[in-house]
Amino acid sequence: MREMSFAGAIEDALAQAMAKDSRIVVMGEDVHMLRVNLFARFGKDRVRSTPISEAAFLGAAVAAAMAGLKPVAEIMMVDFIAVAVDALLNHAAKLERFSGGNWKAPVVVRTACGGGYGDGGQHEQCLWGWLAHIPGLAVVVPSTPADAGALMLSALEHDGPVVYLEHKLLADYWLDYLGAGGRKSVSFDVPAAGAKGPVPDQWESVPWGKAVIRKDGSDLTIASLGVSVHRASEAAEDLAKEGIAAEVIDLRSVAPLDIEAISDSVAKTARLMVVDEDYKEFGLSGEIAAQLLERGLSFRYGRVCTEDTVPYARHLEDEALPSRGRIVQAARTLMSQRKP
Amino acid sequence: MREMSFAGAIEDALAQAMAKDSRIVVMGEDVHMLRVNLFARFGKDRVRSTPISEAAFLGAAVAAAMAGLKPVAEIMMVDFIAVAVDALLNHAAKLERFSGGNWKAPVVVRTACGGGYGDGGQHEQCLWGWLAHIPGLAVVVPSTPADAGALMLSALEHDGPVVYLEHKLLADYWLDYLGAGGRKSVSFDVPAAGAKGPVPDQWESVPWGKAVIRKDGSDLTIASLGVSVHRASEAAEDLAKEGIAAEVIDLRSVAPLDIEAISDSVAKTARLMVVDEDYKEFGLSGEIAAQLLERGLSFRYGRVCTEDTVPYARHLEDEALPSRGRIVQAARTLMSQRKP
Amino acid sequence: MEPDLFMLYRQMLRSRLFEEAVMELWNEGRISGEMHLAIGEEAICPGVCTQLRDGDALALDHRGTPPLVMRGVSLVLLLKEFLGSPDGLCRGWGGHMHLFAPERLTASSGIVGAAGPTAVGFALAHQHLRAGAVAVAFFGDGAANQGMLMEAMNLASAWKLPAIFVCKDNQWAITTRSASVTGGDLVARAASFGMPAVEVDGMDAVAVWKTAATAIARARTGEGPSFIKGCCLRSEGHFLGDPLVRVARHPISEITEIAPPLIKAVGKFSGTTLAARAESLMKITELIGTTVKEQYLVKDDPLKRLRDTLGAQKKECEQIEEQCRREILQAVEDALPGR
Amino acid sequence: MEPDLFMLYRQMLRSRLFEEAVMELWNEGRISGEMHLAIGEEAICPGVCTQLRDGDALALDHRGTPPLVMRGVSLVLLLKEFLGSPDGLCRGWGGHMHLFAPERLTASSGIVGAAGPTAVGFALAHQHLRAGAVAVAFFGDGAANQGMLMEAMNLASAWKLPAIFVCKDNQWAITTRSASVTGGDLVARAASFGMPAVEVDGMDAVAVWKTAATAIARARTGEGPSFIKGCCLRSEGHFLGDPLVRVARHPISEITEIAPPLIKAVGKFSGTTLAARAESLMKITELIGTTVKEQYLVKDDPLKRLRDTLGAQKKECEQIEEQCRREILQAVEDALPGR
Ligand SMILES: Cc1ncc(C[n+]2csc(CCOP(=O)(O)OP(=O)(O)O)c2C)c(N)n1
Ligand SMILES: Cc1ncc(C[n+]2csc(CCOP(=O)(O)OP(=O)(O)O)c2C)c(N)n1
Ligand SMILES: [Mg+2]
Ligand SMILES: [Mg+2]
Repeated sequence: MREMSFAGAIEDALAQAMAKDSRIVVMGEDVHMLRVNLFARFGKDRVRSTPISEAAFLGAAVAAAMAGLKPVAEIMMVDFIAVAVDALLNHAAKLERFSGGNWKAPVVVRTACGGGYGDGGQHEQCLWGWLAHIPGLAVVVPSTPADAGALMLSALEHDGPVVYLEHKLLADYWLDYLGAGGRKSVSFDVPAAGAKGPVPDQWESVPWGKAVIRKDGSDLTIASLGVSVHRASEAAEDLAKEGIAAEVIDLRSVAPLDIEAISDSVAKTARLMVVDEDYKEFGLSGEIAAQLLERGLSFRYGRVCTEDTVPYARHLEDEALPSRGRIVQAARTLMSQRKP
Repeated sequence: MREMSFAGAIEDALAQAMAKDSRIVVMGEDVHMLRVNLFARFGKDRVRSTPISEAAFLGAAVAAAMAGLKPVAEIMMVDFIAVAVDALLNHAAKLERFSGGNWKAPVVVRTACGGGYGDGGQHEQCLWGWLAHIPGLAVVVPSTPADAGALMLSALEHDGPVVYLEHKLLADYWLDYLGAGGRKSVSFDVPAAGAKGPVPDQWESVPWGKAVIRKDGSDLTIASLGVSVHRASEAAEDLAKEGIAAEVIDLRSVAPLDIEAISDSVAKTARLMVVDEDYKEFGLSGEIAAQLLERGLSFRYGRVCTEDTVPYARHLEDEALPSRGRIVQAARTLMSQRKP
Repeated sequence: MEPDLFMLYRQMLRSRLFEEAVMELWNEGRISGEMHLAIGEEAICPGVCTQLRDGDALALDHRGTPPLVMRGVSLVLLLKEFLGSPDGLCRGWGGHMHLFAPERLTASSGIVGAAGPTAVGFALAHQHLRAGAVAVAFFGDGAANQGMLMEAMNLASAWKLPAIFVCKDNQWAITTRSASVTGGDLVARAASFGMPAVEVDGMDAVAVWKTAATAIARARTGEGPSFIKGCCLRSEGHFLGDPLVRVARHPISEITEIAPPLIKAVGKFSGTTLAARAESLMKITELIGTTVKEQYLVKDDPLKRLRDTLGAQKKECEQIEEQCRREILQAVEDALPGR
Repeated sequence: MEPDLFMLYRQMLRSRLFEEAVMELWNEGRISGEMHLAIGEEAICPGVCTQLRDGDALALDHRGTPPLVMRGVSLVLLLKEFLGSPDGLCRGWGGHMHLFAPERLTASSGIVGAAGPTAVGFALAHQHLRAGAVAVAFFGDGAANQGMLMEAMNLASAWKLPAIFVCKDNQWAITTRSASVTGGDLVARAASFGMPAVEVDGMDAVAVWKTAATAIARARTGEGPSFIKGCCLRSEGHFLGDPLVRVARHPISEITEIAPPLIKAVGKFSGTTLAARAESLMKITELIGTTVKEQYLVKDDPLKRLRDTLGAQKKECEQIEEQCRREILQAVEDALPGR
């Protein structure tokens, strides 16, 4: 066991994989600096800086995967994927079907997401539910250093396209880049357990599409992912003081979705809250509700999500994103409702 | 009352609006032919054919709306919006928030959607749930000629961005274009009530975000939109013969979503089926489930959606899209479950 | 270097006859969706495709049939795919707009412009895994205005990738004359990304072959991408059943359908000025006129041109013609026994 | 035509002093997010912006402050927006990357390349509603590789729109030297879309003003779009706190942070060849070196240049300087009373 930062774990796992498999190529804007250690070790052919042409290089990454490479294509922030999403929606995600199962595109799209540092609505989106709507696309979101490394390996082992989302509030170099570097006058609400933690000496992948329970509880299930897992865990501590035992599930993967894990928990608690930093409507929180209903479960339901464009002002942003306070509040409401 | 085709109704309503308001400008690929009658009447400055540059002309339409025009930007098929969706996700939909409420982009994005004629997975998507995930974007989907015309006016009157989806199976010129023209040897399963019907002599907008009940029933609520409304109505006839009274709701608008109408019906039936030609997961069908649960309703739930990439072969396609048969089947299952 | 003219002729003819067979099946209602043929552009594809080797890759658009035919993909698998059969090339899931042949590293897309990034990705994989292999993108004049294609040309140039961008310029994008929506010149545009860009006579298979040879050699030796544009014809319109072609071929019946609402629209009280309305009508008439001209007056045909070049060698040509005819007939029979 | 040099100097100075004040507030931790300053590119903005009139429109990127300052938007509203105040220009919702001034038809975007389509849309609206008005897009050399921007140039050219595309070429896109990812030359690229495209000395406000005058006149008279590119400096790095600038300014402390993992990575057993690793390190060193050069050796400053031109008129200059200083101080005091 070693101790690593979230970003350090990704780099370490990726380096381990790159050393083993020369087909892994990292490409994206500024990767010679963003991944400077990989650049130094593996050279400019395998860590390739691109022009600001997301549509071209993401589309190229998909085709390169079809032709034998294992590209890790970096979209600097997931918000920018909007100029390139055709490569996923109409190409990578459909290839296996279109080819009658004869061809696949094992491309990993690595991208930073999430808010909490005051960049505003065009740089702080999550969009994992939006991407998961596309059949054929896998979407993973780690919340700890150990998962960050392991899920990177899982993504690289997967035989189809995967979007790997890295929350900026957990990745120290992003926060340094995005305004904390060069001045001591700001700080952000970084979850300690997410930013740094124990990791194995040798990286191994985690099972595909499996959630983990971060905290046991019998009164209420909280399903979450990314930074929100930590907000939920903190809220669960507050709730424990009120005598409410919340079970916190870290989904880790949006698609495939581990509905089994949620279902098992909700069968016990009969109360579900989804905490989702992506937009509330037409996304992950609704899908979980639908799948549980399809399984015939009866339960009380609530959700704490991002409801609208993320505002720039830090105080407005804090209100907009799922927070410990909002979760506690919503949990109380849910507990006040009779079990169905 | 006049009788009109679905496409004729859109054209007629749009022409009425264009005659009244010279700020309405239609732009898109091939609009000089696709909208040849409008082109002839209003001329090349107001019906503008574009290069195959969706990102540029959709982005331009958003800005033109900000600067006083009322653009109707046509994305030939909604599938192609993937190359241009940044203009909606990061610009049109966020403008009102970003500007602190000082500026809006009243742009109408008109686009063809849907399958049932064998074009395959890159041309037959619906994506309305995907688009509705974006806060600040309105999404409407008419299912009859009367609504097609009226919703076009509603969209033009709305003060923010609206995506107006026109199902190809209802629009005769699309089917002619896409393979029925020039040969008598193919036919498609076109819902009669959607392709042609009575329309008012003078067009008026319909209330924003309001569903309508197409058929009353007390056993089961079917919420649907677009072509699926007709499939659901046909299925309801079959079900009536089995003694099952289904209520069919035509949502007409995905965002805003008329949850009130669905909720009222489900409060009565305690059984909900969503029939949605868009992809099943992380979309409309889940959102409806979540919102009803948030209102504290208990109900049985099922859904008939498109679950994966739409296949090319007609027989596979028929299995993939929501059909009368699939709806009847799912309704029987739902009826077999005890009310909660 | 000189191409083998008989080989070129054979490939062009196979492609033509195959697509004519497809047309028949389409007319019989056996093929669904938008069926785009490449009849009229046969000089361009073989000029490039006959020089490809194992390991080379192809990125195709919605007119992807001929390159697959020329690369030796089974005609029966292709036909069965068009027919939506579970035994088709893509098991009936792709159809004629989404043809995939992994063993030929050949991918199609119905998204205009996608051939650009796809070829770049193939070329990138070549750089790592298959030194000396090339990737070709085939696309149209309309696609040249698609952002991702322009980005792809820049990326290929910046990374010196073994890619060849081939623009089949039929001057049309569906019903739009590309010149009316394109600023500047496409060859200059491609050249501005820092790659050799040439215009070639797209009706002359030999000229295309020679130009392609230079570009392919350049790519194989690691010198980077090239751009080739050739003008060609679109004899069967944008897709089968193209309304403009229908009007051109059956003016009376088709015009009686189109004209009444059009005349009504032009005659409406409010609208633009009379002059502007007249201009609109002129524009429509002009498009129909251009189509008529292409249908009946432009007698040019890349196949006939090469046949004329081969003029004296009648026997060899007839033998090829007979072989190709038999091959296609057999393929149709195999795909649709007893039709 | 000749510009009013004092007016140019005043606008450049206002912009510079305003951004310096912003830098202070940022250092105090009062401004969040990625703060991009335009210090070093002040010759370009006023050369264009001082010629705009009511009704003209602006599409800005992530360095949007100076054009807003020069177009007369309230400095207090701007500052309050940067501070996230509910009384800011956008009520604290937009922030410095999303500045919107509807009465000036000015919109910003943090999406690189979006200024292209936005300017085209403004120009289209002008064509219908405000004959004679123009729309200007400001963007960088990195943005020039974004598809939607290239598409926008084509669209403006095809539709002869009154748009002016102004590329502020600081040779950087964050930590990437644009030349290393750009094929060909940006002026030729723009020209290939069929519009006049010129390179101007982007450090010379007078030269920019004259070039812009031609482009603006052309647009106002309905002759279509133009492209202008000027090279400039990026004195404060990509954004405040730019790691490259930090290394350049505080080599010892910063390098002790970066070097250990880097050395460890370079020394790892498996990886690329030694030569390639050395090349990687060279590249990083080169980027730092370029930054050091720009920080300490290139003494060029567009503001100083114009001040030198005005050399003799010391009194007028000092008066302007005093007025600008007071204006900015007052704005800060109004935005943040008693700070
Ligand atoms: C992104 C996108 N936009 C629009 C379309 C609709 N479309 C299909 S083919 C076509 C015209 C293509 O023109 P060109 O590239 O010149 O090829 P051609 O058909 O002339 O061979 C258009 C607009 C599409 N398939 N994809
Ligand atoms: C579509 C998109 N891709 C990437 C980014 C991240 N990004 C922000 S600024 C920038 C560099 C822009 O370079 P340039 O256009 O030259 O402007 P400069 O910063 O040099 O003024 C990048 C890559 C973004 N904001 N949007
Ligand atoms: Mg063409
Ligand atoms: Mg730059």
